[in-house]
This record gives sequence, C-alpha cells and structure tokens, in this order.
Amino acid sequence: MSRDRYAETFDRLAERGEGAFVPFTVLGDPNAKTSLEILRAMAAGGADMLELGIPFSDPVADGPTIQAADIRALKAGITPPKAFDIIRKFRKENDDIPIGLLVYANLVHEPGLVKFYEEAAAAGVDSILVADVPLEESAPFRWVGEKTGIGHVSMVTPLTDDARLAETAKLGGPYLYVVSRLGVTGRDTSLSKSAKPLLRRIKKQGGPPTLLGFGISKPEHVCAAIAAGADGAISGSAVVEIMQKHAGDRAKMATSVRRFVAAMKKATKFGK
Amino acid sequence: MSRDRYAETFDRLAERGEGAFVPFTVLGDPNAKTSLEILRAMAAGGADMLELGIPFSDPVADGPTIQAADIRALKAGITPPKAFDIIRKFRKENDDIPIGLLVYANLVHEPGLVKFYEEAAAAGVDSILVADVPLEESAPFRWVGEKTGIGHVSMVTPLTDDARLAETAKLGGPYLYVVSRLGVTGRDTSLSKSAKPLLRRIKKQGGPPTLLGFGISKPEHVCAAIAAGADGAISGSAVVEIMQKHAGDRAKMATSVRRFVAAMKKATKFGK
Amino acid sequence: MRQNGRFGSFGGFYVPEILMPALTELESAWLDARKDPTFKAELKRLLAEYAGRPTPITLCENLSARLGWPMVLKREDLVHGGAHKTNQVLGQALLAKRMGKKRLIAETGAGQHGVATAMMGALFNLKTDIYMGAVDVERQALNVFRMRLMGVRVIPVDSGSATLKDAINEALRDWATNVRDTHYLLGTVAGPHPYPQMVADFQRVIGKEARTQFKKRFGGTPRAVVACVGGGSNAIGLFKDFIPTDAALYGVEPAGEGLRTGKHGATLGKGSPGILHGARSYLLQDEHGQITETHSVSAGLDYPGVGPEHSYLKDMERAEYFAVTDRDALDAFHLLSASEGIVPALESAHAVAGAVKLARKFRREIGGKKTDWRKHMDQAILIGLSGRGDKDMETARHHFPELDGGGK
Amino acid sequence: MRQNGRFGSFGGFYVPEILMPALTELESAWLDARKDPTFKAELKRLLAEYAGRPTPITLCENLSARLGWPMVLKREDLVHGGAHKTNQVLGQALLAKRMGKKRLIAETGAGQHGVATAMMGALFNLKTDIYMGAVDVERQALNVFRMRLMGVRVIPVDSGSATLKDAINEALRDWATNVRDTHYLLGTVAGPHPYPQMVADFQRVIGKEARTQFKKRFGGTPRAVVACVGGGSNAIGLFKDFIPTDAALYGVEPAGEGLRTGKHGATLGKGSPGILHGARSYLLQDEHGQITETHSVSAGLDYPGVGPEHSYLKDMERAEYFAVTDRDALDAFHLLSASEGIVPALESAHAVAGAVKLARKFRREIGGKKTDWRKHMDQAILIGLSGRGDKDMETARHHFPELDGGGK
Ligand SMILES: Cc1ncc(COP(=O)(O)O)c(C=O)c1O
Ligand SMILES: Cc1ncc(COP(=O)(O)O)c(C=O)c1O
Repeated sequence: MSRDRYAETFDRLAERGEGAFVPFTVLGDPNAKTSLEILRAMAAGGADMLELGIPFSDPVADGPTIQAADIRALKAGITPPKAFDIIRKFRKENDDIPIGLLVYANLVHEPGLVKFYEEAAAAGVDSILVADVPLEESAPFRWVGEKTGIGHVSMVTPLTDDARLAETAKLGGPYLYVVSRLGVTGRDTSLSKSAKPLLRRIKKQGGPPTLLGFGISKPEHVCAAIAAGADGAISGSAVVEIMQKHAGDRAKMATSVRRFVAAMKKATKFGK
Repeated sequence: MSRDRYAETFDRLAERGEGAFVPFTVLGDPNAKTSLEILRAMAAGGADMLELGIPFSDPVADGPTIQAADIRALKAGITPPKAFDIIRKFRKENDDIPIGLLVYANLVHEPGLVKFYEEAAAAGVDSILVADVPLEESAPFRWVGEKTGIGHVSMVTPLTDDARLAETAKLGGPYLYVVSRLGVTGRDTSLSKSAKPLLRRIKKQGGPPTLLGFGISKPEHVCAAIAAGADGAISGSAVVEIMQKHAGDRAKMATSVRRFVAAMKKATKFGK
Repeated sequence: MRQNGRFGSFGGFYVPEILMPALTELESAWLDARKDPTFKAELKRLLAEYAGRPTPITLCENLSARLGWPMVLKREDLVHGGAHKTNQVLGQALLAKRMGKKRLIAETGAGQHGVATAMMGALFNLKTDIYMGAVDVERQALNVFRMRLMGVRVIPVDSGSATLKDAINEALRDWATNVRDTHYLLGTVAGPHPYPQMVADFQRVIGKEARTQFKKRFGGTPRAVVACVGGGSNAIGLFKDFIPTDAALYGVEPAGEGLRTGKHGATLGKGSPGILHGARSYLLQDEHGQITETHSVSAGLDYPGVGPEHSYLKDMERAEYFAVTDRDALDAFHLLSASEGIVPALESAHAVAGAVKLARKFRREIGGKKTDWRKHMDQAILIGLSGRGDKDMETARHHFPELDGGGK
Repeated sequence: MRQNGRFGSFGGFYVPEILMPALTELESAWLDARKDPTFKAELKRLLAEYAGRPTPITLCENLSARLGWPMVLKREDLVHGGAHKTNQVLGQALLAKRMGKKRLIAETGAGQHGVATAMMGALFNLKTDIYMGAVDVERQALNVFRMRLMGVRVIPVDSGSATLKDAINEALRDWATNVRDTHYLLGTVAGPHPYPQMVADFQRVIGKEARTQFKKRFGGTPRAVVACVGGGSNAIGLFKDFIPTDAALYGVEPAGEGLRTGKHGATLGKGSPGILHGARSYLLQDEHGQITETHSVSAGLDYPGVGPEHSYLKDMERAEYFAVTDRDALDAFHLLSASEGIVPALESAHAVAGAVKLARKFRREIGGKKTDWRKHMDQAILIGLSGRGDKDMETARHHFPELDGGGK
C-alpha cells in the first residue's frame, strides 16, 4: 500500500487543469453483484475517485436517500466483510482509482480499529472518513490509519472557525471533505452560498486538496464548486436517486450512473 | 278530615284479634288507569290499609324492584298532582280504608310542605311517611301534618337505640313503620331475625301501633310478624313483582294482586 | 348528633332513618379526631409523604401576559392521584380505620373519586366496593381497570340513568344494608351532615396553603379566588381560608351546551333549593321536584346537586357563581396547555375559563390596557387547578380533531 | 471543549463535525450557568413552583409487610408531567433561553420526553418540533395529541424501524441543519458530551433530596438504591448523591421477553461497548457493529444504548445492573398498585420488580423470616419511582384481561 493514489490523481488533474469528480454509492446497494457493476459504471463514466459507504443501521449524518440505500444494502445481507469483498473485486480490475470509505464509528469500533483498517487496506481502500468522528475524537483513527497506510479524511463545515480550520488543515490527509452547507447529505437545487467563503477560508490555511460535498447533484454544481476553489466535488444522493429510479433494471441502472458520472465529470473541466 | 281512619281500623282489627295487612304500590305504576284498578284490587283482596308511593327520580330508600316501578310511573307521566288524582278517585269509592303516602322529601319540599300536605289531605290521604326524613328533620313535617290532619309516620330500625326509640314513640303518629332489617326495600326469603327483639323493645316503650315492613313477601312472613308482636305487616316489593309479572295483562294483574292480598290478609288472622 | 349540620337553611341530614346511627357515629368520630393530635399528625404525614403536599402555587407568566392580568394557579393537579380528591379520601379513610370499619364503599361518576377511594382501599388494606353507573363503566373503561388494578370491586349500577346520581343512590342503599362495618366514603361536600363539613375540613388545606403561599410570594391576598363547582369540594377547600379576607370568591359551574338548552349542570345558577342525597341545597329539578338530568363535557361536574355550603355562600352573597360552557372550558383547556404546558382536568378548565372571563372584566375596569400585568399582582386571580387532564385526553381529542391525527 | 466528556473510556462526542460548534457552545453555556447564582435560583424556583419539587419519599408499609423488608419510594411520579423528565427539561430549556435559541427539538419514543419538551415549548415560548417514529405516532396517539395541544409540531419519522432510535437520528439531522438557532433537548443521559453530564446534573436533585429525606426520616442511608435504566437519567439522578455513601446501587434493565429470546433491552447486561448517538457506551449490536432492535413492554426502556456514566459505573463495579422481564415488571406494576394505591409507570415498575428481588435476597441472608421489617429500616431499599402509570393503562389493560371488563 505504498502507492499514494490520491496524490497521483490530484497531480494528474492539476496537470490537466481539471477538478475531481467523486461519485458516492453505498456498498451492496441494492445487492453485492449490482453494486460491483455500479462501481465499474462509475469508473467507466470517468470518476476520478470513488467514495463508498458501508451500510450502517443508524446513519445520522445522512439524509433519507442515503439511509434508504443503507437499508437496502443491509436487507441484502451486506456486512463490512462483504463490503470489502466488493471493493477487493473491483480493485482487481482497477488499481489506479483512489477509493475512500465513508463509515460510522461503530462499524470500526466493533471489530477494533486496527483490524478494520487492515482489512480495508487489504481490500484496496485508500482513505477513510468516519462520519461521526470529529476532530476531537480523531486521534486513534488517524494513528491507526497511519500504521495501515490509510488516509484520514477530515471534514470542515461552514461552522468551522478559522482556528479549527487551521488545526484540521494541519492534520493533512488525502483531502478535506468540505461540507457545503448545514444539514445532512441530500440533493439541493443550487449550490449553497456558504460554500464559496468557506473554500476561500480554507485556501488561506493551506492543507490538503478540497472536495466539496452535500447537495451536489447537477453539472452546474460541479462547475460552481470548482469555480469557487474546490479541487473537486462529491455527489452522493444524486447517484443513489438514479439507482433507485432504475431499481427494476440492472443494466439501465449501470448505464444511467455511467452517463451521470460522465456528465458530472465533464463539468469539472470547465470550472477552473 | 277529622275521621281517624287508622285508629278506627286498628280498633276494629284489635276487636277481631287480627293483624293489619298493608300492601304497597307506586301510584301510576304502570299508568294511572291500571294503578287505580290495583288500588281497587287491594281493597277487594281485603287490605286493611294502603301504603302508596309517589314516584321519585331518586328513591334511595328503595331497592331495585320499587325503583323500577317508580321509573315506569314517571315514564307514564305521573306527577304528584296526577298521583293525588288516582287517590281522589279511589277515595270516592272507598271512604274507610286508611291511606298512607310514601314520599321523598324533595317532592314535598318543592311545592312547599303546606301545599303538598293540603293537597294530600284533600285527596284523602291519612298519613305521610317521608323516606328520607329521620327524626331530626321531622319537626316541620309533623307540624304541617298536624295542621292539615295528616299523620306523621316515623320509622324505627334494628339500629334505633332505646333512647331514640322512646323519643320516636313519644311523637306518636298513626303507626310506626318498623324496618325489619338493615337495607332497603326488597324481597327476602325469610323474616329477619332482628325483627322480633326490635318489636319487643318497641312494645316496652308503648307508642303507636307497629307495622313491620321490608322483605314481607309471603303469608308466613305476615304470620311471623304478627306473632312477633307487630300490629301488622307492609308488603311492597312482592306486590310490585306480581304487577311486573303480569305487565302485559291488566285484568290478570289486578286479579293476581287481589289474590295475593287476600292470602296475605288471611295470614294476619293466625298470627296472634 | 352533636351539631345541627346546617349552613343557614341548607344542609341537614335527609336520609332514611336507618342511616342515622352511622351518621351520628361518623360525626362523633370526626369531631373527636379533628381535635386529636395523633390523628392530625398522621393525616399531615400522609398528606406530605404519600400525597405530596404542599402543592405549589404557580404564576402563569404567559397566560398573564396574554390576558394582561396576573394569573396564579393552586396546583392540586400535582397531588398523588392527580386531583384534590386525595386530600379528603385520606382523611376519611383514616377516620374509617379509627372507627374500626372493615370496608369502604363509594360512588363514582367518571371514576376519579372511585380511583381515589381505591387508592385508600389499597393503602389502608380495606375491602372496597365502588358503585359506578353502568353507562359510566362503559365510558370510562380505563378508570374501571385502574380501580380493579388496585384490588377493588367495581359494581355497575343499571338503575335510573345509570350514571353518577344513580351510583350515589346505590351506595346509600348499600350503606343502609351494611352500615355496621362499612364506611361510605362520599366524594364531595354534598350529602348529609357531617359530610359537607367534614370533607370541607379535609379539603381546607388547599386554601390554607394557597393563602400563605400567596402572601409569601406576592404579598397580600389575591383579588379573586376561582374554582370549579361540581359537588363543590375543591371550591370549598380553596375558599375556606379566604372567606375572612377581602378576596372575592367565584365558583364556576358547567353551562354545558348553554344555559338555555337545558343541557347543563349549573345547579346554583339555574336550580332552586331542594332536598337530594341527604341535604337541602340548590338542585336541578322540575316543577314537581323530580331531579333532572344534567350535562357537562366534564364528568366530574355533571351532577344535579351541590354542597349545601355553596348554597349558603351564594345566598349570603359571600361567593358568586357563574357558569361557562363546554366550549369555553375546552378552549381554556387548550389555552392553559399551550401557554403554560399545564394540561388541566376538564373540571379545572372550567375554573380557568371563568378566570379568563374575570381577567377580561378586571382589565376593562381599568381601561382595557394589556400592559404591565406585573403591576397588578395585588389584584391577581388565584385559580384552583383541581386536577390534571390526563384522564380527559380521549374526550379532548374528540373535541379538537384538528390537533389529532396520530393513530387510530 | 472545556472538558473531555469522558467517564473512563466511555462518553466522548462522536458526532458529525458540523455539530461540534453547537456542543461546544452548549458545554460552555452549561458550565457557566451552573455557576451562575441567577440561573440556579431561577431553576430552583421553577422546580418548586412549576414542577412541584421537592417530591416526598414514601414508606410503603403494606409492601414492606408483604416482603418482610422495608421499601421506600422516591416519588418522581408526583413531578408535574408525571415523571422525572421534567427536572431536566426545565434545566435545558432555561439554558436554551440563556443561549438565545429560538427553537427546541427533541426525540421521543412513547411520547414522554416529547410531552415534557412540549411543556417547555409552551412555558418558555419556544417553537418546538418533536421527532417521533411513525410507528410510535400510531401507537401513542394520545401523547401525540397531548403534545399538539401544547402547541408543538410532531414530526413522524418513517426511516429505519420508525421508533425511538430513528427519532434520535432524525433529531440529530435536524440539529445539524438548524444548529444556529435550535437547541436539541436530548431526553436522557446518553448522547455526546455535555449531555450525559449536564442531564445528570439536572437530575441529581432526585438523589440529593432523597438522601436528605431518608436521613431525616429514618436516619442513615438505605442499604440499596434501585432505579430502572433506559437511557439512564432517572437512575443517575438518583444514584449520584449516593455514590459517596455505603448504599449499594442497582440499575434495573428491561429483560423483555427474556434475556435468551433476544427480545430485550438489557444494554449493560447483554451488550458490549460501542459508539452510538454521540458516545461510547454499552450497546446492543451485532458482531459487525450494526445496532440491533430491542424490546420492552415499557416504551421508555426500549433503547439499544445507555448513558456512558452507567457503563463506567458498571465497569468500576460501583453499581450493579440486572434485568427483569416484562412479566416481572407487570407483576410489580400490579403489586404496587394493589398494595399502596400507587400506580407506577411501566418503566418504574422495572425498578419495583428489581427491588422485590433484592428484598427477597436480603431476607434470605438473614434466614428468610418475614417478621419485623421495621427493625431493618437501616437496611431499607430505596426505589426510584421515576414516573406514574397513567400513560400505561392501555398497555396494562391488555396484559391483565382478568381485571378488565368495563367497556370496549
Ligand atoms: C379534577 C376535578 N375537579 C373538580 C371535580 C368536581 O368535584 P368538586 O366540585 O367536589 O371539587 C372533580 C370531580 O371528579 C374533579 O375530578
Ligand atoms: C417514567 C420513566 N422512567 C424511566 C424512563 C427511562 O428513561 P431514563 O432511563 O433516562 O430514566 C422513562 C422514559 O420514558 C420514563 O418515562
């Protein structure tokens, strides 16, 4: 695990003058087999990185759309080991794309941090974001991440003050997850107004590249995010909604996700 | 109203060595017309005196049988004036038999004591027993009774102690209503054991003749009552039950009441 | 009898002769007990340790602001059992024990007094039978269950209208039958002497506390003291210690669907003196003296009689009585809930509704301005909040369909 | 953050980053308020005048006689609202006002905490939204109505199992969205720091009063102090001031249909440490860390987590936790009702059931004789009666068909 896929990717994007587009999906939604196909579709669509959730019974940081995906995956019997299986299979086909995990603390806590991170690393995961671990609780996660070669992703929000921003930026990590607005994951009709000043404040601190998340559902949002200074954008609920819409038709689902990713990716080229 | 029908009757009975049999009915049960026929049947059966209730909405001293009769009469629209009408009609046919009224205080209180007693007297009533007026509250009723020539009937019970018994006896009145047992009106299978000692205690005090009531439903009871020292017996619930039994058939109702009264009357001759 | 049991021309003991010894015994036991330091101490202990007295008075800042007049509650809703009833059942049950009675009987309408008596049956280990109109048994199934849970027997009364009045009739009949070992634990300040005085004596703690608390917290006495009147026990309990003060006393009766509809329970407002259930007092009756049926959304006020002392206070003009409709009471129920987070019993909501009317009147007197209610604390309205509204949720739900929606 | 919010390895603040400023602000406001004499005085006044504190302790003579062991209750059932919940919602609402918040949100299961919060919304004039699982909205229609009556909005939560846990999730999401002007009024000693400490601080009044009252009335301290544990707020509130004493502390969890059936809520008994709703504590979870569904006849105990301080007290062995089944709790519910006329909440009935088991054990230790419980007052069991059973009548009726019969 000595490759730094994030750095490689951000470097390449920088060279090309593009932003990153990062689609999100819940591993195992709606089942393991389809989920793998969705990962492939994302890559095929041109996703620069992937953000993958392990389904959790109580996803407090997520809105109804992603929670529904969690529930579908859990109903399909997806456990963390099975989620890792999906990643492992995908990783065999694609060794370049950075893969980030989005998890809740208890999924990591229950097996034990070291075991969980080791398994994640073995499956091919590059970073982990623990949705309910703020700065104050992050030390052990960062420490284990370092030991296992997994990057720790911190979040910053419009409520994060400059002191805290500085502290967070100092921690590094493959990227900063920039929450564009208050609230939980879910679609928006326009990009939040708070995103721009926040990104400006972050830029001042230096630190890792920034990916803007929450409410990114249209190419315009991606454009705007990158124009506002983000290094990329993450889109979750929008992807899940597309999958939901084609719940009955696996082939169509994958095609639609691929097309969506392609459209969003395209927008990263016009932002800067 | 200067005739003392009670005294006349008790004197006559004493001469004959008989006790008095006093049937009770609710005026207007089940309606005014039938009720009048019942009074006639009682007289025809040989009743020595009559005890007549004016129906009241809340007859707390009565058991379910007599309360049901009250309710029937009230449903038939019987008011105190209408009840007096029935008595008046009957009195025209029979000027000898003593008639006692059984009422509740509010029926007397509402029109005013004087008016009520005057109307009762005009209708041909000889005595009034107010079921919810004990010794302590009796003064105004006795006083008005005296003015209007209506005898005040007091009650004594197995719980009445000797002092109170003496006081009650001293008040006089046409007769003492001797409650044979605790409780309210209603049938019994045998005569209460408390009746005998109570009657003995009353005899010691002197005072008016005694009529035993509550639970008198069979000739044996009448026999026993008189043997125990009562001057007569009052039977209420038993009469009402007979009437109820023949609710559908007015002729049969009257005949049955007459026969019952005759049988009970007969028993008064063997008691002494 | 050692006392004549009268309040002017009201009161007395209009009961069948057979009950007189029991009343005499009760009066005697009560008169002795009330002078006995042991009894008093034991009652006081139970009121504190079992029932949770003293209850506080609560200044309602939101309600006061809304009405522009200071409104204070005496919180009988906080007494164990949820209403003022507990104060006096404790007293009577202790007395029953003292008299060596083995059994309690009581009447109940909606079940509140039945539940209170059932509590006593459990606490004092006395066999307890509760008479309840068959119609009420059906309507108040939860309270029936609650009573049974506490180990008492609930006897449905089928006679008459099969409601409260008939339950009293039946309880009196039972008492006449079992008078030797049974205490009739009557639920309010009605009935024959000594009940009206005795129950008032046990409830007097309400006003005694309130007067002291008001004085300590706000200084002086309130301008008006308001309570709902069914039988009248919470009202007398609250009024008693204010009678010698300057406070105006107001009793609020249920106007039901309106005083003109005939469907109400405004005994003092619309009735006339008569004799029922042992006492001479105001009554709702027809021109022949038959007791008429009453109506109120609040079961505890749905009674055609009233305690004789209220008749006296009315005729003496020491207290004033007026009525508020079901709708007024329901609105007040909502108002207090929404403005203070205190859900009153529907009975008590009548007092609140009455107090709201008074507040408006008082404000009109000073020109109708809403501001500065705090400046008039010396003119505050003290409301007897006789009980809490938990028992009334189903009824209220029915009357506020717009607030409903969850479930069923 | 000024404190680390830990109880040994338990507690912490495992929340999305976006909530951290709110938690920091809350901690700060609370730490300041608790030292501010004005705040303390105002809270004390509200506890007394609005909520009716102090609540008494009640010696249960019948229950003691029956078990042969002295049993004493701390009567939180007498607090306004019917349970200990009011103690801490008053504190939090006052704090929210102090912080200038304009809106309250809260989660609720059966509706008790929702009703308590709704009371605060009314009392403090704050817009209030209550999250409640859609399933619970259906099941607890009366409480939904009660909340709406007090002017709050009840928001049904359809996600997940549509019960308490999901309502908490949803409230956290709302908070994340409206964190600037909204205070999340959490209902128990669970959640991220400062909630566990802050709620405990507000509930501490229970044990503080009880300790003083017990000492004054009986001398010394009880041998055992027993409380039911859902989230753990009433238990911590009662335990806190007894921690430095000799009293043994017992927390009683819901064993539901039996610990072996999997249908229970015995978090401390059967769970393992994990992270949920902001804190590290014992949890009911599967081998992968997914939270499992719980069961209890008592809605207030039906929660897969527990306050972190209890996890600490358990691991430190300062308190002992055991579970009683639905059946045990129902029997205790009946027992206390029938022997003392006090109907406990089903939650509190768990504490009673636990205390009954302890009483039997203690008696066995001294040879099993039932006599002379009064001689062992120094070994009394003090039970936290966290609430009253009015809300549980429908459930209980269902479980005691033999006591039912009136109506429906
Ligand atoms: C809460 C409450 N208030 C008032 C009453 C009326 O009774 P009283 O007029 O005797 O106070 C009742 C009777 O059930 C009641 O439950
Ligand atoms: C009466 C009562 N007791 C106890 C509880 C459980 O909560 P906690 O464990 O926080 O005291 C509840 C919760 O609803 C309750 O209503």
